[in-house]
Amino acid sequence: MKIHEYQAKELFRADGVPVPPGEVARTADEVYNIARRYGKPVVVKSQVLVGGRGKAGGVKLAKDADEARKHAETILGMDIKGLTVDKVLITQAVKIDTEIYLGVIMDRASQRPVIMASAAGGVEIEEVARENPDAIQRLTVDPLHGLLPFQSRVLASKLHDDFKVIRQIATIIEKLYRTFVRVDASLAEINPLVVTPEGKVLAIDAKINIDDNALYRQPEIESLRDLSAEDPGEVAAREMGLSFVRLKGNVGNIVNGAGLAMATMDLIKTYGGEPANFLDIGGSSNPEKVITAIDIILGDPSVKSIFINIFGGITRCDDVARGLVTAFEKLDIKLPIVVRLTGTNEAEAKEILAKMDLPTADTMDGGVKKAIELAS
Amino acid sequence: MKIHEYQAKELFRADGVPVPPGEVARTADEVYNIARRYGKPVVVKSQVLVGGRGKAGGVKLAKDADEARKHAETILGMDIKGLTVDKVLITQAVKIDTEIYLGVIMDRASQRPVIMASAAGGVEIEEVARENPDAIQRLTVDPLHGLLPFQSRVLASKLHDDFKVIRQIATIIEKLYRTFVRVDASLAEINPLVVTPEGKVLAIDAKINIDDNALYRQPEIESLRDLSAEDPGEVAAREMGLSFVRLKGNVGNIVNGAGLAMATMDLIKTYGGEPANFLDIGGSSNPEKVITAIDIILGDPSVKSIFINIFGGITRCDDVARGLVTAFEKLDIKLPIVVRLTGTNEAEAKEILAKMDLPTADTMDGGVKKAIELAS
Amino acid sequence: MSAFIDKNTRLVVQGITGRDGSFHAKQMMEYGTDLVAGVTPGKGGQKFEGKVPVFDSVHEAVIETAANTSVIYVRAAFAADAICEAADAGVDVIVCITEGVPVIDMAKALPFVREKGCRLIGPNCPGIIAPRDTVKVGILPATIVGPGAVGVVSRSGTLTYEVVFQLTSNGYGQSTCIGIGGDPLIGTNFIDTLEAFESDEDTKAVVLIGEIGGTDEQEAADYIKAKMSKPVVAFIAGQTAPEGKRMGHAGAIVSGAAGTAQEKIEAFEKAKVPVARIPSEITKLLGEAAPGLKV
Amino acid sequence: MSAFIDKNTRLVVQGITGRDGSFHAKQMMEYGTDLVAGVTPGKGGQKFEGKVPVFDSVHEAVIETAANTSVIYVRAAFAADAICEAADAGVDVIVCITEGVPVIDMAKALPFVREKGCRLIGPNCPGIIAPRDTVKVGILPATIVGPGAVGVVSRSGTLTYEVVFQLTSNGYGQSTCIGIGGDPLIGTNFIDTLEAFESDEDTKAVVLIGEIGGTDEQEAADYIKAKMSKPVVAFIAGQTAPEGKRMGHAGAIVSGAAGTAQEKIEAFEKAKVPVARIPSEITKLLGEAAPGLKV
Repeated sequence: MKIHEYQAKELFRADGVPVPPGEVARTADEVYNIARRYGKPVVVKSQVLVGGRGKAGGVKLAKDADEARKHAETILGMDIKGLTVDKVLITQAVKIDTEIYLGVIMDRASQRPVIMASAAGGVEIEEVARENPDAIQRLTVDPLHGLLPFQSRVLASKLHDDFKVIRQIATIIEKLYRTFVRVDASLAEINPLVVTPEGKVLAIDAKINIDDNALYRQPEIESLRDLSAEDPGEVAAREMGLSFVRLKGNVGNIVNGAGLAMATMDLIKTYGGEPANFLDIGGSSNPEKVITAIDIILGDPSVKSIFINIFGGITRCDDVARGLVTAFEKLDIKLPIVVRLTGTNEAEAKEILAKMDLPTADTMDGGVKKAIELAS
Repeated sequence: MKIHEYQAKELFRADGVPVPPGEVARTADEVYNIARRYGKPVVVKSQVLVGGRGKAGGVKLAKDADEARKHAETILGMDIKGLTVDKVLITQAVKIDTEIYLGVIMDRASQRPVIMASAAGGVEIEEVARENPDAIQRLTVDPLHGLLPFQSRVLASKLHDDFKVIRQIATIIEKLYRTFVRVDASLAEINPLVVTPEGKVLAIDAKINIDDNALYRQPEIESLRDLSAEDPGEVAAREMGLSFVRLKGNVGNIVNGAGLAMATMDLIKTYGGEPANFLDIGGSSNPEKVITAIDIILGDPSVKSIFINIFGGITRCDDVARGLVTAFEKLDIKLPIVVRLTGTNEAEAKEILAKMDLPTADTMDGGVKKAIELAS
Repeated sequence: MSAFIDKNTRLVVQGITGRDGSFHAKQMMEYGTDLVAGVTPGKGGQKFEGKVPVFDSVHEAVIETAANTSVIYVRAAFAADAICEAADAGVDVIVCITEGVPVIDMAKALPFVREKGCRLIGPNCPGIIAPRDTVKVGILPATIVGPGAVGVVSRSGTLTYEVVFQLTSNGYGQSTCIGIGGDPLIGTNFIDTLEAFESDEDTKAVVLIGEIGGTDEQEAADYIKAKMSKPVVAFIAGQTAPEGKRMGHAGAIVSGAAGTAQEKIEAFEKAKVPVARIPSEITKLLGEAAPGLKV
Repeated sequence: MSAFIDKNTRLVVQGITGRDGSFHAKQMMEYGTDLVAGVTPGKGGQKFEGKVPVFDSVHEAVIETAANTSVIYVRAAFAADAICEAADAGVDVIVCITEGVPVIDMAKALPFVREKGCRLIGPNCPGIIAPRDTVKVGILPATIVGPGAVGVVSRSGTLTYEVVFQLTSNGYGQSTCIGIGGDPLIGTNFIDTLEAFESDEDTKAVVLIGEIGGTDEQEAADYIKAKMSKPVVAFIAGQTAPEGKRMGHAGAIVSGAAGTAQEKIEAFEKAKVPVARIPSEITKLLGEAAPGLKV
């Protein structure tokens, strides 16, 4: 789960990471009032759940409240990578001497949290990794020992020359790691962490992704979810326990299992079609899931056909068939739906579906080809 | 550092260990009022920092407030192993079906916390260990992993037959360990943990010893220290950074270093004397420490002579000598003091002391013999 | 012979009285697995299906029944603890089916398992099936497999079924099919499995089914090139997956330009491992890479 | 030769700019120790006594000076971290002088040190001195020692000085004198040290100075009986200590009937190790147990 910059900053602040004062606003008037109250230069920052906001023009420095209002008028309502900006963060501007990158990820290779740091902050870490990999320091943390004080200090000493600054950075590294563990993050990042000309160290941007698997024990973090910033189809899918990702094509598909769903998407593309989505109904046999899945896909007007690909292992094909029957009763389905059901209770399923006169297929290749044909 | 039962119960309660309601009182009237308010049978328990309170008659069951007052009158002011009872804990009496022992210690051999548990609770664990060692379950905890939930459950299942009770005990084991770590305990013990006839599990006694070395980071625990329950000499010594233990003899001694101080005590005994104390002035060269040390020993009227045994390594003998000179100026010293100073700056020290005309010795054997002679 | 499980497998099911646990326990028994015990705390003393003893702890189960393998169907919140319990109780192999285990829990449980010298498969995996020994530990459907010489290893569930079904339908039986799981932190990776297949005399060729996310396939490609004598055919799912979106599996995500299907396909091609573009191409490539394996 | 330190010891002093650290760094240099570096975070770039470079971290010190041994004089709150830092930086031997380290900190630091394969002496110890090599690491006063064939190991500080002084005065020089520390959790125990003495060819006999608390002496007695060929003479302090009172050292406490001097003396007597009743008896027993060692 992604959260907004202003929310990530609150989580960091709670653990003691120094963050410049800031407030969220949804209108240009609010922005003006906040900036006037601050009486200092401010930065107006779009709050959308994608990277590259700066490059897209979604982050602007304003020398006074009037300029802040002007920027807010441009930024609010702006489209950034398909997302509409409906709120901005106004933060007091900070003089910058140097910019540092600090991040913690859960590293798959070492199976441990890894702290990444670079004195070349302010740009995307992937870019640094590509162009100057030696500029990135990596510290693998043993989650049993936790981050030891000397490790933070030694890492910090590679990021700056002034020991007063190093001490501050070391403390911030400890707090960053504490937040990472406390909120069950999969990523916690400060980029840039800035050193002011006076030698103060401040986090002026913040990013935290949460491990979805841990949300059950993080109700406060879960409540930070900004449903308005998400695709309504993804929200509806999640509520029903489905996994859904919208794509740009016209061939919808409903599959049980993530690997098979990806392979089905890929196969649509291979046979010259364009997949409209990824949709995994999971391993259980709940007919309601099929109904929700169809409903979500029907919500996308560009979808022209749907391929249902079920390999019954735990999922029983007859349950899926029954879900289809109910879905056809409840929903106004005008699109062609191609069905391929194989595995557990396949015969029963075919019997149920026989009455419905749906196009069927025995193999996923056959089903994909038929769905593409029907979409064009 | 030792704390009282009622304080240990508060610490346990804060982590969620179920403890029956109780209040502390200093007078029989207070006891009466508390017991009346409870309106149930209560237990009146002396609060002194030694074990064996029950055997000494310091714990009594009262069926009503009048009886509670009667017991309080007996117990308050009572002497238990040299300590005067000045407060009691009144707790609601609990019906007991079975009694369990639960304790966590820092185990020297495994260098890890060890949880000890026994279905034979209610008696001293040393007694169980002696008579029926197999009745004690031991669980060594890896401090890096912490106590894992299954470990508590498996341990609990060896203490009772009813799974509803086992579940409660498992939770209490987890909480006991949490308290142990949270307060930097060297020992945390519930004895007995009782199971009521209704299957409720409750801690009806509690004991926690704190690691003295960790008190610097446990100000709240440090504030639980009951100075009135301690030997004033030990309090004064601790405030000055000395380590002092009062014994029953008449030959006082002041030594630098714990091992040498113990060996000096032992030597006094070997040569037919009785050591009056253990006193380690530590490794630093602060003359104030010598003054405090002499002052503390002079506070004990049974002391008849003092032996000062200093082996100068880090401690400089001339500093000790100067402390002695100042002590003789400030304090009214009428007792014979035998001095043995050897090691760093021995010559300078001897020069300083020459003017004072004190009995001296070259070896600890000689010094001890002279001090014993002067004490008789 | 097969990898990780065989005729000597004595299985304990953790969570045997739950919905999934009881269903699959029965399926495993019916297939031929030697199910010796079940564990559900508080249900000790019961009998599963009238004959398999249920215990309160894995420790008891191991002591009483000499179970050497465990399969876990408990809820995600308790799965990491269940893994540690099995490791502590002394089983050799642990298969964790449970999906949705928090990643930091696994980061702490994995060193515990390794300290105890256990083999963990999963979590979030369909488990293992060994058709030659008719033993299965997990949820892989017995109906789609057949005994043979192909080792199958995969990060997914139903895609594995699809591929195994096609293999069996086309005359390629399997020595062992292993789902290693779709999570970012798992106990057994592709290399561990390839090592097992390389040393298993009944395995003559391997089908490896990877997907987007991480670098496990790339490392497997290096390993195959350097160490494997047996032919391997690969397939990678998620070629059309967008960046930054979790595709069902917690581990199936392209981060920036890292972990793409393209990168993995190139790694295999560099290692001279044929890569099927679509699942139905796998049997064809297998026929070319390992002729004469068809039953 | 001597145990744990010798002519090849290249020492880094952690906390070299502090009061104790600077005093003893100078003493060690004067005695002959090869002091190659100091560490105080934030003081990197300074020179100690005009010649020894000071670094911000042990890592830098090890990289720049090839230090292989560290001695720690930092405050108790930072001592466990300093130990881990030295272990992580790759030194072979760490001597922690600091007193008052919380016991749970040591319970966590000890596995870290062991994972790194380091030898830790202490904490709360006077360190090591090797008179034959004129090397010392710690605070043992150089004035009282002399080169010879006796290995001395002790849980205390000044009592060791007293005993070593008597040994030297009576013609018994030492190969190595080691204070292992007075805390309940320490890196090196009596057995580790006895092993080192047994295999050190310059050590011909051992004086062991124990005290109340724990069972380290009892285990040492068993070890001596089972494994040692060289004569050992023991002394135990605290025969008159009362139960339940900490006698200065955090580890010197009799709990119930456990850890008494009597119990330890009996263990040694059972192992045929002569036990001196008073310190001045040690040289006499040594003369009987190992005749001909006097210089």
